[in-house]
Amino acid sequence: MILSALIFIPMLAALLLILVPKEKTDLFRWIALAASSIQLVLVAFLIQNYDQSLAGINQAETYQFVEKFDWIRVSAGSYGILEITYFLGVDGLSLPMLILTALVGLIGVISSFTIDKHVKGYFISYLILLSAMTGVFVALDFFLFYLFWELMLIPMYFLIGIWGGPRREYAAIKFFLYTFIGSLLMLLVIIGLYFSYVTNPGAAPEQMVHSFSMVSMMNQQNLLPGSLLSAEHWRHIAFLLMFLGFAVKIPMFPFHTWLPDAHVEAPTPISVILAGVLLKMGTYGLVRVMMPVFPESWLYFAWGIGLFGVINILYGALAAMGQTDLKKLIAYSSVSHMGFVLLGLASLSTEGVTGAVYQMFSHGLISAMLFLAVGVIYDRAHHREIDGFGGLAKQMPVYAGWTLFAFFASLGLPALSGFVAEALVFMGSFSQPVTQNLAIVSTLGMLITAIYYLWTYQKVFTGELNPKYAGYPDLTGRELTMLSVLGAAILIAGIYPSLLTDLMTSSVNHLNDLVKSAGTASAGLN
Amino acid sequence: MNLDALITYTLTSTALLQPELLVAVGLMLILVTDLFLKKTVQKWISVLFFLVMGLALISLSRQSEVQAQVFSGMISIDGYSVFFKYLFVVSALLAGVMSLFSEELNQNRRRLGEYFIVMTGMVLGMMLMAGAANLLMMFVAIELVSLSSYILVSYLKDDKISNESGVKYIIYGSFSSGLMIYGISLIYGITGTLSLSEMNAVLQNPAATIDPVTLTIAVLLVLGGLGYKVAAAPFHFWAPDAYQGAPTPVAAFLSVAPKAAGFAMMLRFFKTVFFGSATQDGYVPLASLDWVSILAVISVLTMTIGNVTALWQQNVKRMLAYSSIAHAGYILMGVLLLSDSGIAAMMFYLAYYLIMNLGAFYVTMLLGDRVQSYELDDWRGLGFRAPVLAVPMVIFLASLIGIPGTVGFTGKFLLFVAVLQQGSLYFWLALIAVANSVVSAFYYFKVAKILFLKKSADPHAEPVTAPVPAVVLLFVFAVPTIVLGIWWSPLYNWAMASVRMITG
Amino acid sequence: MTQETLIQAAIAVLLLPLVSYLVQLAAGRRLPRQGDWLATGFLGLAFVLALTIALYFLSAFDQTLVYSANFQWLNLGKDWSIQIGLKLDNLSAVTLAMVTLISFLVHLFSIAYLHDDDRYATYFGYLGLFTFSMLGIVLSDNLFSMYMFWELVGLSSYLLIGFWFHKKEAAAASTKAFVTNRIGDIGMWLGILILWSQFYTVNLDEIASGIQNGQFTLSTGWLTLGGILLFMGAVGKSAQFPLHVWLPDAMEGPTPVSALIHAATMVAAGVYFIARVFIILTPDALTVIAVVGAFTAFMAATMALTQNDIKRILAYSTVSQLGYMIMGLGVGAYSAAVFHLFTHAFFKAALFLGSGAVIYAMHHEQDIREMGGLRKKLPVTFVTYLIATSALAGLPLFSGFLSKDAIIAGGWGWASFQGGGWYTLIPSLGLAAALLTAFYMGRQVFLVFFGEPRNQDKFDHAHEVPAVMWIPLVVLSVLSLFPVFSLNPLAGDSGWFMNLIPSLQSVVPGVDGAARLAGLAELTHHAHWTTVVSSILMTLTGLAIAFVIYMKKAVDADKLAASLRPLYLMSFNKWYFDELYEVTVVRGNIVLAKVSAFFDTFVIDFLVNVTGFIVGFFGLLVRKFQTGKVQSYIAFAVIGILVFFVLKGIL
Amino acid sequence: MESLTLNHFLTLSAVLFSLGVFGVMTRRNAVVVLMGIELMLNSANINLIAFSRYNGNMDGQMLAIFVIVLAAAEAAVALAIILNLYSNYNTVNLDEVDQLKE
Repeated sequence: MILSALIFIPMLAALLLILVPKEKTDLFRWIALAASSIQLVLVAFLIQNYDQSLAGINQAETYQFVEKFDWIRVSAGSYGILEITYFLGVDGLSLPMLILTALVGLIGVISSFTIDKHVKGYFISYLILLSAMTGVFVALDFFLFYLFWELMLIPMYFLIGIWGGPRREYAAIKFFLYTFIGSLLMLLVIIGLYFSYVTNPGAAPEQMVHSFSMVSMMNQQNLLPGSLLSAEHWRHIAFLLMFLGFAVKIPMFPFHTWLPDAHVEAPTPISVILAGVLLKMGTYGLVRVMMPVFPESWLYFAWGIGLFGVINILYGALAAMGQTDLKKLIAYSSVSHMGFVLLGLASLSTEGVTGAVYQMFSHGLISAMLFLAVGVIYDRAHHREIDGFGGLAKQMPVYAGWTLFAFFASLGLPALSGFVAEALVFMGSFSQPVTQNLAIVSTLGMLITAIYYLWTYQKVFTGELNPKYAGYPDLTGRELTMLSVLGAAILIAGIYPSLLTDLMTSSVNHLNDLVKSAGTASAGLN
Repeated sequence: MNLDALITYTLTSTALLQPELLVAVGLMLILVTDLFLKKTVQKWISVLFFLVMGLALISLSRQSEVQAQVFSGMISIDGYSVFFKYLFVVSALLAGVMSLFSEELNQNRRRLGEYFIVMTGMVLGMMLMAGAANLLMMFVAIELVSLSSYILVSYLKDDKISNESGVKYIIYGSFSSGLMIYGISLIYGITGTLSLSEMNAVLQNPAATIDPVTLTIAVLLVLGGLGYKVAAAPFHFWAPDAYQGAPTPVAAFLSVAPKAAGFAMMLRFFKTVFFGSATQDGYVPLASLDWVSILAVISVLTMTIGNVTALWQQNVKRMLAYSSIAHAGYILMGVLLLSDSGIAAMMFYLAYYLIMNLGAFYVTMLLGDRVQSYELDDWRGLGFRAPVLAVPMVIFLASLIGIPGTVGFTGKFLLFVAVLQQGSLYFWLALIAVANSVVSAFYYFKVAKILFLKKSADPHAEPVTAPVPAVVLLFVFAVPTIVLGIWWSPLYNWAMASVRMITG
Repeated sequence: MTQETLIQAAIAVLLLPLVSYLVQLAAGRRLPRQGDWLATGFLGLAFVLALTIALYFLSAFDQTLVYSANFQWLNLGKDWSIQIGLKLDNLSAVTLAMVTLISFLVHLFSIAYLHDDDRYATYFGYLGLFTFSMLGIVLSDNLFSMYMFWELVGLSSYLLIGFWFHKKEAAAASTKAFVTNRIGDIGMWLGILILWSQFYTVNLDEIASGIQNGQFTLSTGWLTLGGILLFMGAVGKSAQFPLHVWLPDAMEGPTPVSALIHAATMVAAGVYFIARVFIILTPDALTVIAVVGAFTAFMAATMALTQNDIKRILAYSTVSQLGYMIMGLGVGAYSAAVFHLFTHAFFKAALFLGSGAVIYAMHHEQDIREMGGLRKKLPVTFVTYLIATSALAGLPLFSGFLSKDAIIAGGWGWASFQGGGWYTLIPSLGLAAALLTAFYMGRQVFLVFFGEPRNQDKFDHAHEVPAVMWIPLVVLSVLSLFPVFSLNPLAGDSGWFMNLIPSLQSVVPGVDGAARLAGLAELTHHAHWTTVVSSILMTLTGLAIAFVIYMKKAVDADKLAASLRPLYLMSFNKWYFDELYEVTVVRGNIVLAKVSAFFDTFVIDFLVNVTGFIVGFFGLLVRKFQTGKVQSYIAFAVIGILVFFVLKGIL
Repeated sequence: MESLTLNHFLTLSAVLFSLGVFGVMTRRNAVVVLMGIELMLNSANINLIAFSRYNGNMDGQMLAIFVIVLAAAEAAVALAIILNLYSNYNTVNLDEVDQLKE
């Protein structure tokens, strides 16, 4: 039951909050803090008892901490049985994401302490959001997955829309609609899959069990002959539709424009969650669903996916360089960094995919840290114009130091997590013929990223101190805690990556073999 | 047949018709009592109403297994019709309770007697619609429902808007019943019978010579009548005006119950008359009578028009009216498939639509009564003034959009399932529906935006509350919206079972 | 000493500076004297350890002695894994000692030089961080960790150049330095990727043996490309053409930093790195390297001629000297190049610290036109400076002569090995650079220490620097004398160094490494004496010209400049490289960025919104049908039925 | 002389029906519109009775009777509402009742 606990503790806390009278603002904060701390503890427990040798992916039995109950099981007329299960499980792909969610979630709560408007509503939404995100990362039934996936929309809408900046309404609805259209297309594909796969192939039509379990869909022998998705071109169409659903979340060029708006308008903690965890849901969907369920399509489109990854990297970086708003800059840098994930996944090599997953984790921490850093200065100066600052390093040396740390982490300085991820992605994509050319081009990203971060630092922190900002206090204890916790995590993940990679290695390799083996059949990469 | 046989037959039929008869008797009862009740104790009439409905429910519950044709094939009683009868009675109950909390209905101690009488009559009519297996019965039933709804819509005599909507409604309505009866007469002429099953037999009989053109005209005319009842494009124009003008509980009631009745009837009509034996999936249409494409076009038109028009509405009631049009469009997808799962999805959707839409209308009514306006602009920042009302509103809106974890999603989900069950055949339809859902998300959440994201005009506006019983009723809507959204297999099984029991 | 103890000692040497960094950052400000003694002490200790290691290797006097240890850094459950480790051989051992020594001396020097800076503690911390990263490069036995430390070095240089970030120039210079280096690093990284994708290992020895066994499946062209790409890294770090532009700006940093990082050690890392991968470089790649090196040596020397900032002159001379080393490697004079790396490290550190002392004495005056006659005021500094200058100029009896001479000889040897022709251009450029070097160094010395003081008031306040500053000068200048390296003042190759670290033979398939090595050695030997003579002549000429112009004032410098105006401007404006890059790279970047930002907002996002608008507009349209007149509704219904009737006909 | 055939009745009813529809769509006076509707209903009645005569069963006539009844009821309700309309708007001109639109 530990996974259920992991998911529902925040939700229960939210219910609890409903009962608390809305004057007791501190109580809300502490309850939320408690809830997310418990989550962190539970995750630690998971790591403790996690067996690294088990792969998961398409083998239901090698998932860990599994919970599986019949949820809905009805006879869909002549079509056999419609089965939805409450199916949770963890493997090497979801565990890192859980760690990330718990950690960033906690940080988010701490940074939410500054929220003083409608505190009750805020924390209720926040906790529901937390539950939804956790759920996405452990759900193994497509219906459940989709439920959590969508559940996250509404709290997010209000978190941006109520506690956000001046253009919050626009940003909120844009985020909502953009994600919504993506996920509806996804829903269609899910239903298509549901019709095309049965858990008991060969049974009589009336007895066939059409299940929403992802795991059964990952095993191609469950494919129902003659069904919609047994036709190759329909598989490709379905693949693209579903990919669109995830691409919006990643966000992949050209579906990324909701991100800058959402980030700029969202309050700091929500930006943290958004960049830290939400974006990862998209890429997580790719590894959890797209690759194992549509292996041959994945191989078929691998180069294209990698190409879009590169476009993300370069275009995102250039666009970031062109920004004048600090938060927008970081938002675009997120676009750029998520590109590495696509590139790594497209390479379908152990290093590449490991790097991609690692990038998901590391970018989660780094972007969280970056947004916190921006939040710090925004709280003081109430603007984010890069050119509006100057010489802050003299006034707030500690803050400057941590910001520089975050910047360098983000531009891939060795010994910090970002480097490990990017290095692995490069190694993987370069060593695979499909993506080699892409890898070469994408190295330019390293340069552009360095340029815009250092320029930004130069403009904001160096030079003579702008007298406007004299007398700003340096980091408060709370801010310092958040930054240093993340910083420490980034450093550890950068120096000793095995801590994390060991958790995912077997899954990643299994995933690769799974996809590649499907590729040997159809014309994929050599 | 001899007299005894006739008597026994009539008696058995009567016995089988118990729920309808109960309602009918109840109608008389209320009518009479109302005459003797003093103005001061008006409210008690409602108790009687609830009593009748309750009894109807009980007697319905004893008909779950029945499958019969009564009064020489006039009415067929089967799981299908029973399912719908449940919907009608339940919605009548809920709407009835809503009316008690409505201010516009209760202000200056207006007599509620007629109100409940007419409502009872309407329920009776809808029950007959669900069962009608004969054009005669169909027409009578439809007219009964229409007439009562005209009265309900224009119930606020001294309210101009209500009055206007009444006029438009009755003129449009009687016009379309004119169309329908003319169509019926033609069909009767062609097939020489009014009974649906016999018609089907005639149409299936290769020997019979049917003039397709006449048939087409006839059926189109009937379709006009049915389309008007379910407010499907292009017969939907009356709906927004009628709903906006009608008292909110009535609008709520109209948006669910008669719609359901209309669908029930439409489906029985098409399925019984124009389709041959059922096969694995769906039904074999009779030669040269491909209604599916027409219905598909109507469905697309309906959902699209409903949604895009709703985008611009400033009046919540009107917006909900358009939204109900859009939902009719979705439901039509289930109808046109004419597959078991399609029909089941349709019934399912109607049941769930009942909950969430009544809920939405109910909150609308409460808020509207509090701020004396249904204009969105007057609702700014109401969310934080009246969280108890506004948060459930968000739930209903989410459900209308189709966010997972709500009944709305389950309904849409099953519709999509049914559509995609036909393979790639109606994939385009599904895509259009998806696009529409996204559009709908925009205007539904516009309400949420107004409620929570906007600042209210005067910052010191005092919090808005509602009487406890009203709030309780609110949760009667809100809780199922979520619970049934997550746990829905019983209802689905029921719908599925009922589908299998449809008889001509 | 056993291998374990050696390795442990090496690790200790590596980690001591890191510890100093962490301590300084965490508690520096709270320590007495802000912990400078602590940092310096750590470095002293590191030096002692390093020295013992070096001495151990020297005493063993075995060219093939190698101790290495590595551990598994990353294992992804495949048949390969990323091993990271350190390798102790003569080269790394000696370099270890050299780096720690100079770092230690710079620490000492800084105690006085920065004593009243308000980020004193941080400064020592950064020095520690730098030393740590530098030692990391030196010890790495694999490309991966080398790259990691490579970038860390970049970071610490960024921090130290921008140490006085309140100066706009300093901040800009630091950014420039890091970005320019990043360009090189990308090349280096790609080179690493090529090798990785071939051998799935980053360990240098394994790669070398892999190449030797012909496991490099791609064409030799790829190998050449790989070599050139790796060299790009060196181009960045060692400020070779065309990425040399950052080094002069880097002088914005504190002078001791310039001595440590931008003269002695970090910039030499490029050379060291090429030396490490020397054996896998194809002849073509080496040729490219040689050309770049020679050209840089000459170009930078010409730039140095006309500068007036005492540090900038030294900076350009550094670039030029690095060019020598690179050229040396390119022409296969491996040990000569490495040798020059060492000699240069010492005398250039001495020069920078000396200039630091001068600047310190002149109250942070850096313009040599403001100085003059300082020899009376700063005797110690003067002497040490003179020694270092002679070493740099390449006068016999000084270390610089030995190494530079060896390189040029190697150049001639290589040229004739390649069959003369344009190849002879390479060593000739080297010789020309030698002349120019002698000239600008002479100019500097004459202007700074001789003649009459041009700025009397500054001159009067000048006085000899404290011991902590001149002791390092003395040490370094002593290390710039010939006996330290070779008892024969005219031949470096007879000294211990070049024998301890002999040239290596290429393992590239299709190249007979042994033959090539022997041939080069042979021809180099032939070229030796001619080189000695010619280079001495060059040096003396250079000095003579300088003497004539700036000492005797026989020729007026300004008139000369005027008469050679185009050349003068060319040199004075550093061949207009900064301007060129400004308009091309920098501007180009900004424009591109602005364009894509614009594109994003006004094209992509616009399209997104437009779709919304279209739907809304459609809504407005449809809405108009709801006229409010019931009869029009009826009309629409009738029309609808008719339309359907028609449709039915069609369908 | 030939006798009346079914088609005569059908044509008649068709004409009546069309007249009815036309009236409904063109007349401005609510009451006249109602009359148009009555025309439509009665044209249907003619059909029904004619068909019932020719099909030789009573269903049509039965339905016709129901239609007459319902028409009466409808007229009653409609007139009531229109009356109410007059008291509210002082007009029975349908063009003037268009508050609710778009």
